[in-house]
Amino acid sequence: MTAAVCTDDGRRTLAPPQRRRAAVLERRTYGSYVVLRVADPDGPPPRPGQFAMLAAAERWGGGDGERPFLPRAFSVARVPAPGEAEFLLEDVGPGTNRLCELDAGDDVWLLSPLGIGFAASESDLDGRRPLLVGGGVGTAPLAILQDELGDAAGAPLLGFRDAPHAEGAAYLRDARVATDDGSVGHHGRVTELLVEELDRDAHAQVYACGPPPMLEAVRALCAARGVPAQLALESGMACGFGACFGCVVPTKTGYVRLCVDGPVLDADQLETALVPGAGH
Amino acid sequence: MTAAVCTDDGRRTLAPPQRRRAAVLERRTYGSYVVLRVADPDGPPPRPGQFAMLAAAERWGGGDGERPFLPRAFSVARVPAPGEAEFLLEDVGPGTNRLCELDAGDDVWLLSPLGIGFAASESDLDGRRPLLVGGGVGTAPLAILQDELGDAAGAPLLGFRDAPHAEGAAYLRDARVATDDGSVGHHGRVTELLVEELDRDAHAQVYACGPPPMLEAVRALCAARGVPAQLALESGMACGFGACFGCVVPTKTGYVRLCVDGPVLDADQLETALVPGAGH
Amino acid sequence: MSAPSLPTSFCGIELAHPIVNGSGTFDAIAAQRAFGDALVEQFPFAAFVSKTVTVAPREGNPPPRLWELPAGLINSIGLPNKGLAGYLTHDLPELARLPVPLIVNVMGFTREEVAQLVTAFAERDEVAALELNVSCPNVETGTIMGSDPTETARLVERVRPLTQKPIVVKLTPNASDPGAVAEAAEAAGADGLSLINTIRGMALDPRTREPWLGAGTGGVSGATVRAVALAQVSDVAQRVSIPLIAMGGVQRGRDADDLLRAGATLVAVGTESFRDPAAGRRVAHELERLRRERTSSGAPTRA
Amino acid sequence: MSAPSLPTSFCGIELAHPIVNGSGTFDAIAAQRAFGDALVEQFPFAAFVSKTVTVAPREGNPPPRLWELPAGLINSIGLPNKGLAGYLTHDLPELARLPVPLIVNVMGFTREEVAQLVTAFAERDEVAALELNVSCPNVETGTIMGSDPTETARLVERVRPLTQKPIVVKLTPNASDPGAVAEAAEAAGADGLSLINTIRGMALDPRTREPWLGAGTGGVSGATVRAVALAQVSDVAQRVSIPLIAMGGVQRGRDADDLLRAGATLVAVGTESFRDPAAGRRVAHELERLRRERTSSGAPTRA
Ligand SMILES: Cc1cc2nc3c(=O)[nH]c(=O)nc-3n(C[C@H](O)[C@H](O)[C@H](O)COP(=O)(O)OP(=O)(O)OC[C@H]3O[C@@H](n4cnc5c(N)ncnc54)[C@H](O)[C@@H]3O)c2cc1C
Ligand SMILES: Cc1cc2nc3c(=O)[nH]c(=O)nc-3n(C[C@H](O)[C@H](O)[C@H](O)COP(=O)(O)OP(=O)(O)OC[C@H]3O[C@@H](n4cnc5c(N)ncnc54)[C@H](O)[C@@H]3O)c2cc1C
Ligand SMILES: Cc1cc2nc3c(=O)[nH]c(=O)nc-3n(C[C@H](O)[C@H](O)[C@H](O)COP(=O)(O)O)c2cc1C
Ligand SMILES: Cc1cc2nc3c(=O)[nH]c(=O)nc-3n(C[C@H](O)[C@H](O)[C@H](O)COP(=O)(O)O)c2cc1C
Ligand code: FES
Ligand code: FES
Repeated sequence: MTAAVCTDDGRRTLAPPQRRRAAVLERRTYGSYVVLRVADPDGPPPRPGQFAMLAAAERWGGGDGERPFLPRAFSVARVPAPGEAEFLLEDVGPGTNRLCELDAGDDVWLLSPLGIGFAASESDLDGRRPLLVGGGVGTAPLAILQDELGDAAGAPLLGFRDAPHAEGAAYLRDARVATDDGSVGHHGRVTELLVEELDRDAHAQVYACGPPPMLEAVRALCAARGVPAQLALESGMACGFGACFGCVVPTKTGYVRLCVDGPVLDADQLETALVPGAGH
Repeated sequence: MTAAVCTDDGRRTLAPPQRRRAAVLERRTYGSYVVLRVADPDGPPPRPGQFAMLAAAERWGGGDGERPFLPRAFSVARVPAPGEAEFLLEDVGPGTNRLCELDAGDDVWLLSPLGIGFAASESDLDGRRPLLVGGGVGTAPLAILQDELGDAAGAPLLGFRDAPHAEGAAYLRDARVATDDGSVGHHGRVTELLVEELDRDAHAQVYACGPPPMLEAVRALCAARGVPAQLALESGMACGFGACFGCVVPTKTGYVRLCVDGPVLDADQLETALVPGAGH
Repeated sequence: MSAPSLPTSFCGIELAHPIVNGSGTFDAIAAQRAFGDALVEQFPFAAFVSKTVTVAPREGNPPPRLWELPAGLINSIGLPNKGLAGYLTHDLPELARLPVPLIVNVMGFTREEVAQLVTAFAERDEVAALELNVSCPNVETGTIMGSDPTETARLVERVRPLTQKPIVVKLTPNASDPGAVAEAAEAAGADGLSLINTIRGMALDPRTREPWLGAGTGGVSGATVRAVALAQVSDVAQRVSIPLIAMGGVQRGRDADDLLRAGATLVAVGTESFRDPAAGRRVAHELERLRRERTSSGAPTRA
Repeated sequence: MSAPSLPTSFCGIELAHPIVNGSGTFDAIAAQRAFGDALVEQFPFAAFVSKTVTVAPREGNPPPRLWELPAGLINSIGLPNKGLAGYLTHDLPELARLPVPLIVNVMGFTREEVAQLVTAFAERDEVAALELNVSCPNVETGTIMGSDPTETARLVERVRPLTQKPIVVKLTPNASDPGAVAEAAEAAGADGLSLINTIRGMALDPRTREPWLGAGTGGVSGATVRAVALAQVSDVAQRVSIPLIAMGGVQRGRDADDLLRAGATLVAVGTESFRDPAAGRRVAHELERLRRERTSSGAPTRA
């Protein structure tokens, strides 16, 4: 492993400047989700919230409509051991479909770690208790964040559509679950669990990742209560390292490239977390 | 199986007018060659020399350079049982590479049988003894022809580059083999075996398939001796059923579409069998 | 499967559905040799567009004529055809037996040649409409007839009085402003437009490093041109009010639906037929299903 | 791996190899934020072409700005940049520290804007050459500056006297005859040409059926345009004698080699850098290997 250089207040580990080939070591499923564990001996250790651009090394493309062509962005979900990385995937289209087909022994192309992660040092927290809120596959970056925060992180609050998706909660420790259909845990939205927690103790720092409507609800809720929140957003990306200017999201100060200025943004940078062209 | 309709003097079984999905039943190798046995219950029985357009049903495309996009032409090599077909393949590029990767349980797209096959009825032969001459993967259509002719066909003469390719000879019965490097059988060209045979008994009808230089040698040789020859040619094809006008080869009477007016042509239709853009 | 039913009217011609073939990408006569009557019984298209006919017979370009691309194809076929007389004698009677209306595509190297072709088909009841392929250079002025609005207008004005049949002008995508050519064609009396034709492309032989295609360059078609086709169709549809036959990279019902949404009346399937002769019929079926789903889900079909 | 070595001279600029980046497809400043010094140590290109600079700052187009195609991409980025003053203050000093020559790409909405941009860079030693992006409409005449030979010539004539630096005109592929525009640019004093820029394309949102891209349409790039690029480069190379920077769908050394064979002096890698930031360096290495193999096998490198 190379010595990691970290910038942006320790929130960005620099990536080697080329994609590298990495072997899939293991494929597990958590209900609707696939976890790929990947060998990445040359990869510097990512910060929680950073992401990777992934492509299957073989037969990328050629699916229905001959896509995918470009790599796809995925949060680093966990570093299970030094020189390894895990990704939590949901099959929503040709790229994730191809990646979800991979198994131990297959190779992926990996450009990683990219972007700015969560600000979650003790000084960032400044005495506030960290509150992790995830929706669907947005669970992914909360796992590595939970690992880093250790006991300081209370029970993560996770929302899912239904029972098969709610199995993803097992990827984290001690999660409190809400489901849209009430099949598991709280019947309703994860933001209802968040309201409960903030009612109990509002001296918190929220870290959230999930679909745009959920992030927007979290943003509005935290803004109304003056609770600081960091949101890990998504947008369509071609490159992941600032080259294409394709991934911009509108902020109060204009467009920012989510891949180099995010994907984690302070909630108060945003008018809205409902960014165009993201999500499914 | 549908009742087969045959036209062009019994040399063309009509194909159903759409591609059909067919299961690969078995994958065998003969040295450098792969044989795919395919279930084709809806396919009418092909005539020897007819061909199919094949594409892998999954992940066609996506290889190096995102090809293949179009289906590829392959002689029906054998009908091992009613409702089945075999193809003999050599991996020479992205399309054959993908097809050679297929295994039992995978599916192919199949448009078949296409083109005009060999004229090999008793009246076609008119007392001449059939002489089968193949080069490399051109062995393929000679197998089904040998099956049809039965004992009437003497030992097929087959030429190969080297020993791994010469293993393809085992796909036919009783073949006499020549190799360029002398590692198996006669050291030299298959046309030398043909000269030997014709010297022995010139009252023959030659059926040949192979690379352009070999076919041209066969053509010139037979023309010089007045021996009738039918040549199964290759050219780059997009459609296989006369739609694109892409597969033309020059004949004495102008260009003909090899897919509907061939692939078997009478040698005396040609000035040369060295057609542009074919072969490797 | 039952025949697709999405009744459509184009220049007064009633069609069972909006899917036709692109000129030069399906030879119904050759296909009958390969498939027999089954082809006619389940004919893949709602109208048949024949390959370009020229006054004199043409052998076409020297092979190789095809080069495969990522998700596409370059062809340099070179308009082989039996010529006007040969077409009238040999092809027209056979094509007249197809169960769908016939659109004849013609090209001339001068305006007078086009006039001769249009005149010859004007009186033939077998022919429902004419399509003018204007992608060839005007031998008098040197410009490509179809890339210059003025040239296109003069051509359409010349031939418009010669027939009562609908005249469809097939635009070339190799123009600075296909919309301007479209407007000129409409003003000059064209009844419909079709687009896009192939985009000029080239490939080198990996071994010799010389141009692969016998003719040097060719035209690009297939999925690889789909986005370009959609942009041009959308632009042209906003600038004219005559109906459009849209084509370029259609592989699925959704691609056809996109072109219809962008303003086309008919959609042609070209290169995709090479991958499956029944592609036209499949696309029509997929389109029918899309329409049904959208109607039943109450989503708007057209803004 | 050692640095690729294929010394090349372009308009008097000496480069280590012929591979550069396409304007707007690599942001060396952002890449340094992501990769640190390692990027500069193994810089992927032999010269750096910066993203288009305009006189006034621009936010760019509303998102979404990207649509993936079979083997390609449509973008509608809309030339976001800090504007001339912002570029001179913030970007130029950082780009001047790169280990390779800098080519600045500029665009104006009038000839006078272009003149202002050219003048501003004329005296900056950090700048090796200027590239004029002429793909925008002339706000006075309405035509696209780069698709009309006369417009292009007038622009080049206006700005040619303003600097001694090489002026490279970046042609648009959306022209009836890019070769004619190329000839006009050469006659007006351009020192080099670059092509192709993106081809106009469009996609619909599968759910809403409205245009997906925030700006409605965008430009197609990537492997899907390779054959079109090769045809245009080959044509232009035969019609001018000034050197060319060729681009469009380059993914491998062989693609670059094809464009050089067709007559280009430099080759730019664009979209492929999105798949791998080191793509430029890989392509240069593959090209070096191809050349070596060809020399040792005695095959002709150039007819
Ligand atoms: C920073 C970041 C981190 C992420 N982390 C994760 C993660 O940990 N796990 C995970 O599963 N996902 C994650 N995602 C989302 C993931 O990148 C997408 O799900 C993936 O890119 C989808 O690709 P696809 O080919 O499967 O689907 P696509 O077909 O690309 O569809 C996904 C969406 O893209 C749009 N779309 C559809 N067609 C096109 C087209 N032709 N061109 C452009 N857009 C189109 C639509 O909105 C569609 O809903 C992350 C995204 C970002 C930006
Ligand atoms: C009637 C007929 C019967 C055949 N029977 C058999 C058979 O039984 N078994 C068998 O193995 N093969 C057979 N072939 C040959 C087989 O079709 C080809 O080997 C196959 O199409 C190669 O495809 P590929 O993608 O593997 O290679 P390709 O990359 O397509 O390369 C094959 C050749 O095509 C040319 N080429 C390279 N790139 C391109 C491109 N981009 N576009 C167009 N041409 C290109 C070159 O000449 C190259 O050498 C037959 C061909 C015909 C016409
Ligand atoms: C092999 C081939 C031959 C063609 N021949 C003609 C022709 O003769 N006349 C014509 O107007 N267009 C011709 N075209 C253009 C098609 O009709 C159509 O405009 C184009 O291929 C785009 O559609 P596609 O992408 O679905 O193929 C031809 C296209 C191909 C691929
Ligand atoms: C996302 C993106 C942004 C681009 N921005 C510019 C630009 O600012 N100025 C310019 O002259 N060309 C721009 N281009 C065009 C490229 O420089 C290049 O001409 C084109 O992409 C073709 O090359 P490719 O196929 O290798 O990408 C851009 C292309 C892309 C894909
Ligand atoms: S994904 Fe390319 S700039 Fe962000
Ligand atoms: S392969 Fe298309 S006409 Fe023969």
